[in-house]
Amino acid sequence: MSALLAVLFLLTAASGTAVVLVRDPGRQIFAIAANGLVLTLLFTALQAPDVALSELAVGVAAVPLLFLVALMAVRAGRPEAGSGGDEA
Amino acid sequence: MTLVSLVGPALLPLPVAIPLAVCAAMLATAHLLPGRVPDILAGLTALCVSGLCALIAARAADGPLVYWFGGWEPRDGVHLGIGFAVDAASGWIAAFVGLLYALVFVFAWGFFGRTHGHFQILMLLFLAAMVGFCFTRDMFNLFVWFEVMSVAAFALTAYHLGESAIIGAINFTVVNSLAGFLMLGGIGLLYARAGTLDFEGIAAALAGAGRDPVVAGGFCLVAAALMIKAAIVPFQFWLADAHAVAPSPVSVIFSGAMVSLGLFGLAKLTPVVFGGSEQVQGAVPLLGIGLGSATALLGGWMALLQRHLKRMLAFSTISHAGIMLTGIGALSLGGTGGLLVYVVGHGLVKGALFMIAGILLATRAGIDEIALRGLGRGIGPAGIAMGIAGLLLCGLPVGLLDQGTRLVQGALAEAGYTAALAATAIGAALTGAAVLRAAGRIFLGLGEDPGDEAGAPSEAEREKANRPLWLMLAPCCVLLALDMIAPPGLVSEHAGAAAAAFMHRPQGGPLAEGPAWLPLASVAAALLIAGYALFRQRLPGLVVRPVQATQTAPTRALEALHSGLIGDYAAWLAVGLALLAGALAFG
Amino acid sequence: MSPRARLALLAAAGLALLPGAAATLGGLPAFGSRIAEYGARINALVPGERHVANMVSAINFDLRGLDTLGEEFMLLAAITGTVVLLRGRRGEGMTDRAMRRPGRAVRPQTEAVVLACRVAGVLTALFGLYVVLHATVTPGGGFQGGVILASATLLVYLGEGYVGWRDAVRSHWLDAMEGGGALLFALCGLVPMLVGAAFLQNVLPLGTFRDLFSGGLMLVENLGVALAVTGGFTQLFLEFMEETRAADGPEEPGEDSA
Amino acid sequence: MSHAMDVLPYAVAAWLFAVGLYGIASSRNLIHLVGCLSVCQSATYALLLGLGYRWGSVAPIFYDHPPGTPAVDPVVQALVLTDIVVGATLTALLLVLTVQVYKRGGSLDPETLRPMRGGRTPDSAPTSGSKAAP
Repeated sequence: MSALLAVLFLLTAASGTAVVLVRDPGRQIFAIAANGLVLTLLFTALQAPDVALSELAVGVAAVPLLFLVALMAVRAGRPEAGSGGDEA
Repeated sequence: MTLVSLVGPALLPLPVAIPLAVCAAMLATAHLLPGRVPDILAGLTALCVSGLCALIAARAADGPLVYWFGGWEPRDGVHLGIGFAVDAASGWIAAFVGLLYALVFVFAWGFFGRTHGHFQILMLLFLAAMVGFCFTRDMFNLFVWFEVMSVAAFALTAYHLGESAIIGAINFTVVNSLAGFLMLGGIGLLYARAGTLDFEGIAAALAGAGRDPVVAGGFCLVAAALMIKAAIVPFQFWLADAHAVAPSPVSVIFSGAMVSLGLFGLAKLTPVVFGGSEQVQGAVPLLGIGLGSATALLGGWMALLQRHLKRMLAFSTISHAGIMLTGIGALSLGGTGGLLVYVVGHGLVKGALFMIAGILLATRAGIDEIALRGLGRGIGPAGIAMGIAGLLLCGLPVGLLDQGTRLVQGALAEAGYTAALAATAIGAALTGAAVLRAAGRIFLGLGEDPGDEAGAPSEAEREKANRPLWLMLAPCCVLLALDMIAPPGLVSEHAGAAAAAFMHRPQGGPLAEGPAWLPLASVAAALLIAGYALFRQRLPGLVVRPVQATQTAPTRALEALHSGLIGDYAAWLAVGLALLAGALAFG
Repeated sequence: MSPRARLALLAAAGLALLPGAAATLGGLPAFGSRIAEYGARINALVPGERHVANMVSAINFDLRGLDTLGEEFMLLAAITGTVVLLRGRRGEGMTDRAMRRPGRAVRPQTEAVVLACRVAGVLTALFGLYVVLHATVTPGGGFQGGVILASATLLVYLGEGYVGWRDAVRSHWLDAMEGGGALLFALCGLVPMLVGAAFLQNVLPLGTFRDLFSGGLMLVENLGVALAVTGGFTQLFLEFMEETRAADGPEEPGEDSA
Repeated sequence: MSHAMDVLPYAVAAWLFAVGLYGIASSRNLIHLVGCLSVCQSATYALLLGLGYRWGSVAPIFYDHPPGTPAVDPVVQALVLTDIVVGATLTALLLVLTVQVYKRGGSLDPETLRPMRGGRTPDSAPTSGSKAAP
């Protein structure tokens, strides 16, 4: 148990760091979802199934989805200010 | 006083529950409610909250009222549920907040049309959270209300959806979210040490703590969060970005209540929860006096540099938050009592000033001091109100704000903090001067003709001009009148007892007042500075040039610091944490 | 500040914080050594007093119900704020009905996709309901179940396409659900006061331990949370999806709300 | 159970907050910045749940275990649940603001987006005369 928890805590630190270091928002979404998944596992191992379930619903599904939609909106959207040369 | 004696602790949940229930009902029926119903409902609810809080406060004069939610009373010394504990001071502050909201709803009458009452819903949530913040005696519950307050405030800031408004809201959201995380971390540390979340429970567990690094760490994180809310140097950056761009009715609440509540929380936690920690009690004077003086001076100086009226008022709020923090730093009944009076007085005056800024935005379609030069002539009453508010801000010896100032200065003088005493006087003078200068320029047309300078460098701003002037002016005048009619005897009589109950300390003698000439000196200095700014071109160059020379370098440096970049703010947040930790290590 | 100066400042502050942070973390009780008196007392007391198996739900809905009330309204504030900030520009009336924008072909879904999404949607919704209903017995509760239920509506979007989704999901129903759920929770606090009990006091029969209907008032509160969260998160998804769509068609003339 | 394990969870929490703060300070994209903020928040999850754990204890749900079995602290779990809601609401609000700022400013880089400065009054102009540079 001790080794498992230690590994999960270290993984949490690593995946959190990855979220920060992956600078491209498109790829960062995967890091965020992975971070959510690692946290879910950690919470389960810490005997917190309620929290794990929340994290699964929010951190792995809802929040990455919101990021994805925001990114789509930004990629597709053209600013009103008329600054040309954007993608799309 | 039969009504008051009927009031029992059973009333305590109502000022929080009623606005929550009303706004839930308003949201559920949003598409059915006809035009003005949300306005009326929200205003009445705020009034009702204010009345209930006043009743509770009056009843609490004999001793704090305690209420246990869900009927979970402590058993064998373990606090199982969440409690509210209301002393007279907390009750009166909550009553003041409710009244401020009621007046803001009048001021904003019809301002937010076509929104299915969304503005009113957010404001009522904001109100309920503030009252909960004042009443609670549970650390985590404090955090919950802190966050509800924040979330409502974030959404309200960007209400206009201008580019500046959104960037200001982002900076505000990021910095204040970090504050929330810090606070939660601090609560975790305290919970690990004390094994409870109740204020009194923690206090009892920490009573013999001495120098405990966990307690110090917990205080560091919680105090940092509250100081971020209160915009204390070096956490102050978000405030000017947010307050300047929020709709004016929202700015009234931000400056009048939200910022001071951060200090209210700190003033409560320091003696009540951390009373037993040597380290904290050693560090608080250092932090309060040092950071408070710095904040008072920096805010005042920055206020004087602004030409955007709301941004100027925002910096003036920072300066006054610094003055209030010195009151906490004095760690005495006088300092805290002064702070509590000051919170109300400052809220009334600053609220009125933001309303005047809103009136200018609505009727003159501008907020830039230079561009508005002379344009205020048609709305003389607003000009008179602004002049009076400016004088009150720098220390005109009338009313609540003045009494708060005297008590704070008295506590500082008693404890021998001469430099802080000077800083409070100078900070007040600078902010008053900025307001008086703007009033003189806008309403009297003083100052040199700006020529092509008149074009404001910021984006064009205006607010809806669909309200009659008197409707906007009336709440503003009520605020100023409330500040000025407060009888001096009443406050000085009760402030001592209220502060003692607030700090859980035995009552002392009458509170000391600061030197009577000091506020007058502030007023004189403010008039002098405002006069210099307005009539500079008529003064001989011999006077003007050296003054300008001394201003150049610090002005440039200060402006460079307030960069508006969220990355910078994050770095300063770390610096602030380090300062707090340093004070705790050496205090 | 230049980015480099900023990072230098941050690093300096971090270094200054290091000894204090080390002392604080070192002073904490060793990980896994003991739990706080508060939690231990609840574990010992509550199964008998409230007849519920899930201590976390008991804390959320009973002992510290006020926190959850605040949390629910925080969600309400955030979602109202989101709606205000997103609709402000689009013009308010737009989101109340399905929009068929000219020049944008409705992409027909294949039968298989529609069927798969319908099946998955129903299954997700059932799982969400299961999680909601078992709040007091097993892990889960109104919040978790509500988020899962809201995700189920997204499968409608995938299967039926945008127009079908907008026809199925009306904004003011969601408002009513969200507000109604929050109101139900607030009333759970206020109604016991009418019979002389404390705010949020559990005055209903408590049921049998380990039974689905154990916990008394907690069940009602849980239902309120589930309603509010389902309505709120669906609204949130709806508004976000609307945002990606707004970019597809010709730009609507923006209107500021204030 | 080595000595390192005694503080590892707390150290991880401190690390997460620090690295998130670094991310915020160095971010050049607001969407990325929101992700960094959620890293800062996960620090609070790790700290709180770490404080409430006890070796050899079960989850505080007495369905499969009879009441009285040593269980971990349910209070911190309830706190973290609230915290997760806070995190979701903040993320949603910030993403909305980000999308809106992009529509107006055409950029997501905080360095190029600056809030209104409003300029300074000519009276306080450091250079001679009233020609203050806005």
